Amino acid sequence: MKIDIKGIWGALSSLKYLFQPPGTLRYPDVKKEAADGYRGFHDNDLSKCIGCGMCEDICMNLAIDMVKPKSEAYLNAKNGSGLIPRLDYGRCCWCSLCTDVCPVNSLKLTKNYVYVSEDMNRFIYTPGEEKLGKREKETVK
Amino acid sequence: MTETIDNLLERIGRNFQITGQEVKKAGLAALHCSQEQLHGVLIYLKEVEKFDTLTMIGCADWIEDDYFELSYMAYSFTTFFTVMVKIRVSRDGSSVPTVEGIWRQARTFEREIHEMFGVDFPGNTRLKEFFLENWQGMPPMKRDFDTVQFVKDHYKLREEGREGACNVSVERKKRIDAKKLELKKEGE
Amino acid sequence: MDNLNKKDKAQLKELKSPMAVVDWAVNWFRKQSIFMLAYGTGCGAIEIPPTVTARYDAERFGVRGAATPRQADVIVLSGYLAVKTLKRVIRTYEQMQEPKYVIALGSCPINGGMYWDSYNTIKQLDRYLPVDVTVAGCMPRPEAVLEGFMALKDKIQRGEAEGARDYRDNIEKYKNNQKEIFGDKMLPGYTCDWYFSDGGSF
Amino acid sequence: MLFTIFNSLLAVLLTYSMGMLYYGFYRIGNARIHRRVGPPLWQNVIDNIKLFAKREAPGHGIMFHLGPVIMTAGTITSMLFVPFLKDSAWLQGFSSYGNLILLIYLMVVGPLGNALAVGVSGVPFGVMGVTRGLTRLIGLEVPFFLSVALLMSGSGTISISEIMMAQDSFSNWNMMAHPAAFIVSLFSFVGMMGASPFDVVGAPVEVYSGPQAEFGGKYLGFLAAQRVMFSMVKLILWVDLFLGGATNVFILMAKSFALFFFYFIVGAAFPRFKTEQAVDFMLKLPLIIGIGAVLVRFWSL
Repeated sequence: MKIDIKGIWGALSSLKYLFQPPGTLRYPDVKKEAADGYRGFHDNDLSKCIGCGMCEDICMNLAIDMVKPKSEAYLNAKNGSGLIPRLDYGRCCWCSLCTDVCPVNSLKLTKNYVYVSEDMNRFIYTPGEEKLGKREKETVK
Repeated sequence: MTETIDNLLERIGRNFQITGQEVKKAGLAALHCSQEQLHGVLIYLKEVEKFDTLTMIGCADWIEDDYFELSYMAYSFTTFFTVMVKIRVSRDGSSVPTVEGIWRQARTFEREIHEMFGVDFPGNTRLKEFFLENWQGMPPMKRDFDTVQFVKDHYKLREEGREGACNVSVERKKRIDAKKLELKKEGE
Repeated sequence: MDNLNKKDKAQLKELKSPMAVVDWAVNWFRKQSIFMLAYGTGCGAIEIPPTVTARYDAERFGVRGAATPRQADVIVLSGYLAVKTLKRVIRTYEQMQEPKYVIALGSCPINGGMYWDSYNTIKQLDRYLPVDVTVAGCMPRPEAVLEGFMALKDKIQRGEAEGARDYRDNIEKYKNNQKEIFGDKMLPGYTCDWYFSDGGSF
Repeated sequence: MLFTIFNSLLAVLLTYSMGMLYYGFYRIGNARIHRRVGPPLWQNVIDNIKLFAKREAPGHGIMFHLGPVIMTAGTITSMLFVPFLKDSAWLQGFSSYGNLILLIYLMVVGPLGNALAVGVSGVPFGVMGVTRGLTRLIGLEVPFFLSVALLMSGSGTISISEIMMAQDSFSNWNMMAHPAAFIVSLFSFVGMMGASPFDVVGAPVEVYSGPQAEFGGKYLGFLAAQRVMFSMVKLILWVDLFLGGATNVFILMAKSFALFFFYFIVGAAFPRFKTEQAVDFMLKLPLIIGIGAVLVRFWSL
């Protein structure tokens, strides 16, 4: 019978981690900035948006609708159609085609990516005009 | 003499009626034959040329020319060649005798094609439903299958909160007309 | 106990009757110990390992994996659900013990996501199962998943995480919705019969 | 009489709280080895209370209901025949009426109750776990019996109290006086505690939590409480038999924690054996040492 001394000793070497600080990111207390180019939720700079509807056309998931804003004050002078995009996060897959195609770079992806809701109907919002989940208590964290 | 894929194709062409052949890249050749020749070619590949395994059976729907193209991909572990044997079958009510007797794994590939394209494989011992449960109507991978219409009929998409979508060109035209009207009034 | 944070203490002070305190305490224990059954239905299966392993360590919040539905408190449905999967998920859900919760991850359970025109995935999960918490993303990062667990904890502490009761009360509605897609190949009776009767044999 | 009942309740309470504390440490320690932060120390208590607070639990008839009860009863009975302290009237239970051989029988009651309950539940994973558990038991019991036999013949008595009393100084502890018996018993100790090399019975990823597959809610709560209490009983038994016993609760905790730490190290560091590998292992090294020690013992008689 052969006893594998190295196998026993090597396994025991894992015990050294007992005395080392853990590598955990303590999330709610310590937050980590997302990497550059991370695709989080949308933001729309309404002072630039021209309402061309390119984002709606290119979205293959039909996640974007062009809708009338709640107030004309949201529109800028160059907005031809008087419409701004509305996102459905029950469809979006953050492929970033809408922001790539945007001719005036008004639609962008931010680094926020945490949104939780107890109601599945709360995942629709108009970037720039309102915040995601503003209709109820939850806010973008 | 080292074995090349051209030699292989030449030998096959000597024994069978091959309607077309092409070498796609090194070690990968495609040849077309009729449905009657299929079993002969495959048995020849397996028994004589030692093609040990069937890697897959593919099916493509050429709706414009009204046929399915079935590709049987055989692979050899001795020469590392892949040969695709392609046959054409009609799109409606087509049936191809099974090749389960040559390579047993063909059973599963045929089962999938039967489910997704509706091609019948007489002789297959396990030709029952596979991924889809309780599927009625047209097989879903046929190109004339309207998936959007199917989804509208069978599932409910969430409409709540998505009301009030406008057409951009209509709205733009409205605004231009309104602007024109305004300018006209000012002119008067 | 550092687990009993300021928010909990403030809530505890507001309670009047002894029964309310008992309820509050039971809910506190429920929220501090969550056994998770991670049902990796789609791409989201890959987000669960970083959530529970060294980097984000969900066990800090009392979230740990359960091997069988009998022992689980929450089922995490991560991603699209094919019709065939949904059948299994419903059976799994019905085998879990009350109180039980459902967390849905990503776009697909909300409105189909990128599979909105697929012939074989369901579009709205909450038509077939009572969903407690939904996390946005495609897929959500582990931080967002943890945030989902925290939202679930809040809901449990408020005493509103009663998806199981909702399922039991509206069983006709849920079963009809399920019948719409399963047709005559519904789940075997014994899992749902139990819901129509008064309870288990013990 | 009242004193005995009070003493028994105290023993249950002590083993429960000690067990929960130790296993809380076990979870944190394991988490640290995984480089995680880990749960709070009292997480096991919270889990247990939550399990009892679940509103429903599946039933499979009377035998399924009785299984956890039999297991808990077996645990508490064996606990009552183990004296916790020496030179003390406290925490003795009924140890003056029982002996080591009775205890060996009582310790098998738990797994048998488990097997009966899992059998009626009809879960294949559970039955698989029970089969593996009973197979493993064959491997574990042989070295354990050998070491206990060595100890009994060495001390000339089968009473646990008397074996404990005989170890009055450190050099008289049975781990010093009968090192072969101690080493052999450690192998089966680790196996009986269900530490990692021998934990294939309840491996969550292989047999879906093994015998416990169908137990949920209060049943699982009972089983969890039973498990930690039974572990404590084994720890205390080993302290009594080999580590010289304890004169008060603090020494008891110190000694049992030292043993528990050994169990933790083995469990955290080593990978899992398959069932037949575990039995093979048990019937090789520990058995050879044990038989050797027995031969030496009889030679010297």
